[in-house]
Amino acid sequence: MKKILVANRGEIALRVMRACREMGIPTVAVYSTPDSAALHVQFADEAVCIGAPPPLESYLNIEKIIATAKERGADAVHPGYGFLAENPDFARRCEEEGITFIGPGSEAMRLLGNKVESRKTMVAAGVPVIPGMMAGGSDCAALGREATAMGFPVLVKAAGGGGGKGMRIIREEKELEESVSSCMREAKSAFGDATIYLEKYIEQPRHIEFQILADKHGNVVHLFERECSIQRRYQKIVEETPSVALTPELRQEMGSVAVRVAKTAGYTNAGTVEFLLDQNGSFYFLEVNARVQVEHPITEAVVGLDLVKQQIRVASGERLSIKQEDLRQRGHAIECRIYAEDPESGFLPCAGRILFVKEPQGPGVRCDSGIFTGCEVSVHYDPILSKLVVWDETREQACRRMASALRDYIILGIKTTTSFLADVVQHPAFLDGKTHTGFIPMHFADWKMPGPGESELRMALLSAAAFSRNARGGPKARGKVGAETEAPSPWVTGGRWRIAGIG
Amino acid sequence: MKKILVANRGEIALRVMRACREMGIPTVAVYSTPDSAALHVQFADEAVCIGAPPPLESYLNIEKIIATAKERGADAVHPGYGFLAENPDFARRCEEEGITFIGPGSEAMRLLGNKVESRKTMVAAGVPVIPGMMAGGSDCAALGREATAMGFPVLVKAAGGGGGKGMRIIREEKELEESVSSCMREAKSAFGDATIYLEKYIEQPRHIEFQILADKHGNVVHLFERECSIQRRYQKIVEETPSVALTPELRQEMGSVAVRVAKTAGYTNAGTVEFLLDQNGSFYFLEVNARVQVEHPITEAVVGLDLVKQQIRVASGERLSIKQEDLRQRGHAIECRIYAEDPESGFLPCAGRILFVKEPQGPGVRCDSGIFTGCEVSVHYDPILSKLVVWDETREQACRRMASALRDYIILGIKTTTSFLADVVQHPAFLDGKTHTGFIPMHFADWKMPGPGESELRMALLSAAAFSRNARGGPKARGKVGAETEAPSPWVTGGRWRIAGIG
Amino acid sequence: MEFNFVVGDREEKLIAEEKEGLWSCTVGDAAFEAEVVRVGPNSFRIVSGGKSFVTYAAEQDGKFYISLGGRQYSVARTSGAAKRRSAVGGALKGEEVVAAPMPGVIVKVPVTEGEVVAADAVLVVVESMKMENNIRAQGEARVKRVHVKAGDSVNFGSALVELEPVSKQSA
Amino acid sequence: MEFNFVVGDREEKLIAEEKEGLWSCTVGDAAFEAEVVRVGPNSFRIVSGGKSFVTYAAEQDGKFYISLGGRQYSVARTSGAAKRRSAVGGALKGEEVVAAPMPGVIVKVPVTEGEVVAADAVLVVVESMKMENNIRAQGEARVKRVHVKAGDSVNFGSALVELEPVSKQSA
Repeated sequence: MKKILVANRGEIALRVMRACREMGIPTVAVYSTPDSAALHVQFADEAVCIGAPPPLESYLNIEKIIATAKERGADAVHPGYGFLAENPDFARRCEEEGITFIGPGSEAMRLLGNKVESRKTMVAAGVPVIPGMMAGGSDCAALGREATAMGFPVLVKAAGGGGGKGMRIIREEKELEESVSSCMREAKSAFGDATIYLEKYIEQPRHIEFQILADKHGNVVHLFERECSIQRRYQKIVEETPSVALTPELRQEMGSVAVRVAKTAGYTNAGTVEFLLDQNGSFYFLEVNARVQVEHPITEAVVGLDLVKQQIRVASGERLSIKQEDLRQRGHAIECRIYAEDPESGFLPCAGRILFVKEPQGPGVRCDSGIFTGCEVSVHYDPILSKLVVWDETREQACRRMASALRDYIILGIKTTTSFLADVVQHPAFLDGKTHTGFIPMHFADWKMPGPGESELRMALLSAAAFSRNARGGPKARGKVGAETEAPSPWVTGGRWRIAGIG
Repeated sequence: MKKILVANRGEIALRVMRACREMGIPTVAVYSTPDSAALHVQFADEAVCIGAPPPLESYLNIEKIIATAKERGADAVHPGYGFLAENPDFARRCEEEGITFIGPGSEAMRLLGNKVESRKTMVAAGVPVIPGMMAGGSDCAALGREATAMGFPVLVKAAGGGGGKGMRIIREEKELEESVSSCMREAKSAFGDATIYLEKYIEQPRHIEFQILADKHGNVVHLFERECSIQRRYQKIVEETPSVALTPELRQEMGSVAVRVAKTAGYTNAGTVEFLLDQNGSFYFLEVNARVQVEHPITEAVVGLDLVKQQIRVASGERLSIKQEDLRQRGHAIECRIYAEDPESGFLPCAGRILFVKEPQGPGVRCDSGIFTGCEVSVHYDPILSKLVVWDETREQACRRMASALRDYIILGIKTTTSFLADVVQHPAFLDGKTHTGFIPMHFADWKMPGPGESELRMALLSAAAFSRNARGGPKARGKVGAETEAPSPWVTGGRWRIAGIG
Repeated sequence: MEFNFVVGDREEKLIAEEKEGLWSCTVGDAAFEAEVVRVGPNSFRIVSGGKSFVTYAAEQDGKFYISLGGRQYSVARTSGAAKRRSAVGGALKGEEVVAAPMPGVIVKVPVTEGEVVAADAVLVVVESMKMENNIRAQGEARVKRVHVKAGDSVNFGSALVELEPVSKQSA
Repeated sequence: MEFNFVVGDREEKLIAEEKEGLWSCTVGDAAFEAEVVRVGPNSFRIVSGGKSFVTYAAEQDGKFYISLGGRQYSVARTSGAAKRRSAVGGALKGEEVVAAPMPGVIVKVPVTEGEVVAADAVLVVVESMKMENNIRAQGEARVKRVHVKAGDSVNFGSALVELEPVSKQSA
């Protein structure tokens, strides 16, 4: 590859560009108007403004990106994650234009993007999916047989609509008749259709995913699992590998299913096969993430590979040089996602200027960051700021290292998740490995940052006073960078003002 | 251990304190008066000023450090490297006071510190040392037999004095008689003593060392080699592991010799066994470094252990949990030492204020640093600022990653080795693995930083102009931090002034 | 020197004398001394009561952001006469202007002027950073005015809707 | 605006007009345009001639430290009338003051006043940062004055010894 256009922004664009530079391949950044000083623009060898802030006009603007690649002589595109990463039309356009798309082929991507189709394909290939069945009538004996076959508890829900209407958990067969009748009644009244859907109910499941890597010559390996059970708003915020829930046997079994999924889909490049793992050790295929994932660094730390460089090599047609039997997990890695969000207010995103950043350093600490002192966090894009990744010999040590690194991660000017995450990785249930997708709602629903103690209060006031006395050196004095005007204060207008939280 | 006093400063003090914090052990920093704002003072839980800048009054002040440990309730001391790390008196004083010294016992340290004694002990244990013999007469036949036994080339030098007087390399037996006679003549005339010493001459040797780890229960493992051939002024500046010069067989052989050295000396804790490796694959024991070494991070990266945490565990009496057969080298790691030195003027140290620091980030990059924006590099201590360590899948990739990371390492205000090191790791001979202890004199004797090209010059001038226009935000405006007065300019006085280089 | 700050919902006053980096301070009734060294453009080392602290500070628009021991605090400078904000909660008693909690784009305004809304009803949906956020009523209220419509861009603190107590008309 | 700098041994003049971040510049005979965005307290992104540069800058005592593409340059502000320094080298012709190249402590002064020293002779040994550094004569010369003795502390630029041409007396 002669030149790679990176069709993304933020930390992942930096991540990809670093790999390119280390491989001796020049990079082209694309950016929207407010991103002209962004880190990915600073790092790239060339940078081209491709449009206005709304993603559709810039980072999602397929034709503009293709035109930029051609104009700048880029023969390959790396899409990062998000934006166009899993858009089969974009992959196809690249293929048509003779530009190497660093990711799977458009056909595999299209198949995996269609949830119904991919479920069918995987069931046919013997991949376990969450058992379920549709029933029009109320033949409770038949339903009971189905439920017994898939194993209690099961979930009965209205097929005709969502919102949890009519939904019930059935834990034993004797509850079945009554629950099914109630559900059908409610379904009929809410959606005019009594059709119900029976699905295996998975209590406090873990989110387990397997990283795979596939070349264009039919070779597929898996790079073991990541556990991503710690989620807020169904989005991962803490990931780790290995998972405490996997025995060597289960790991091997899930790994070979992951490889089978990739082969069945004709998948190439790096990808992730997602599973739910229930408390009995049964696992169910969910979907394939057809891209490099946010949490790929923990796999890199434990397996000892550079996934982005592997992506580039595989995309350019190289054979995988690694064999499944040579791969080993070593030590333990954890990633915490640093978001511009307020964990005290339902993870409300917080745009604004970052006045000061100091990133943690030290052995086993990696910080993939898209921010810097003076940068502006835009309202237009995903609020991810950076990813803090630690590796250590054991899970216990990795948790402690993460807590220490989070404490050393200073971001001033906007609210972030650092303090919240430090409490998560030090929570007794987390330390015990009792992680599941309901962890945050269960343990952290009402998390508040502890207020300052007496001496912290004194030191905070004193620091503010000392800083204001010497403010010449403060960020206000940075000229252009600090030239933002103050937003009109809502309290000067009449009446009572409330800066609304979200519900 | 309840509390650890770290008897050091700079990056290694930080390194140790991070490990302590991650193990839940509070730390006490000691510091000299000019170090009151130093990074290790900021990081520690407690900090005690122990004296004036000259090391003997502070960092080498054994009684003051022991008293501080007792006063603050520290039950262990970590000495880092340098200063008191290999001082057997200090280790013994700690032992006497019931303070755990995190390092080898004072007896082993004393033995290894005595080069003559330790050479004898190791020869007796069958450890290979550089062959040599003393001769009073000029019995060339006998000398020839000795030389043939140790193998040509050999070095003949005056036993009575140094400075290279009379020294000659003898490459073949037929040169022996003439060389020996000349040497004896010169020795006689220079030192009044014609005694000569014959030693095997090792051409362009590699410096290879083995990391060992020994517990107090007789268990010793080695953590493979480091190659530290790239030296200036006989001090390492670039280290890497694995070494390209070692075959698996040689690695195993040298490793078991290293373990034997440790066992012979009754060594405990982490240590390093240094060897010279000649071009034929013969190796010779040099000495043991009885401490954690500057370059320990490359071993950590490749072997997957935290050496400082291992030191602390072993010192507190824990058994090694690792077995030799479980240890594997994975990928390749390189360390570059960032010194406050001017590589254009014989690596002249450069004290002064660091006006701005930006450390490199990214996958496989670790920066163990003792500096920060606004800090003062003192004339009193070793000019090491930080260590940049990279890991990657292969040596070639690691070299490229290092070059890229060095390019991203911005230190303004004093001269450093970053730019020089980037040229070293990209030099064709380095990339070819043709490293030996004469590498820097051979390839970089007259290194100069390339001057700015036309567009670099423009951009540099423009940046200076833009910075000066907006200087409100510059480091001059930092109040107290920037309050240093200008040194009197040497050019305003009469005559021609020269700021001398060193010779 | 006198510094008046608001921390959370509390007003705090710091009275301080500084001499060569040594500060003699009073907060509330408590007096303390502290040695303050500025170690970098945004950081301080403070020694007080035998303890050592490292703090990071930045300022924007009269608001100071302080990081200390891994926690962030914000401290607003006031004239010293700023009113204590009453805690939010309970039924709506006076009029209220509901302001945007973040910059963003209005996706939906499910309420109309004059409508009576229940506590917790969604007033406005704002999209910010790829996520839709529901802005809800904190008590039963009547919608007095609606300032925005779908597609509008709003800044932090922009007025979205005004609410008034239901009792005003229905009483 | 006119900026006069010394880079290495050369004097350089930058003439520039700035308007909203767009600079029209001349260096020597060459004119160029550049868009300069300050991206942080010490960093700039510059776009010029279709190329993009990121530079880092700091200043102390009239000297600017610039980092660009992994290389550091220093640029000294002058009044515009500073003398061009002649390159060092060759035999000593005029008088010379040998100044300390770094702060440190004098370990040894192996020369005495009046002594004639050969090129490359050690004049003074300075210890700095744990290392001894030999300060040598750059040509044959007579030692006119010795300013320091063992044990003295010296700063950067302190006069160590003064040399004069040998010819002065021996001729």
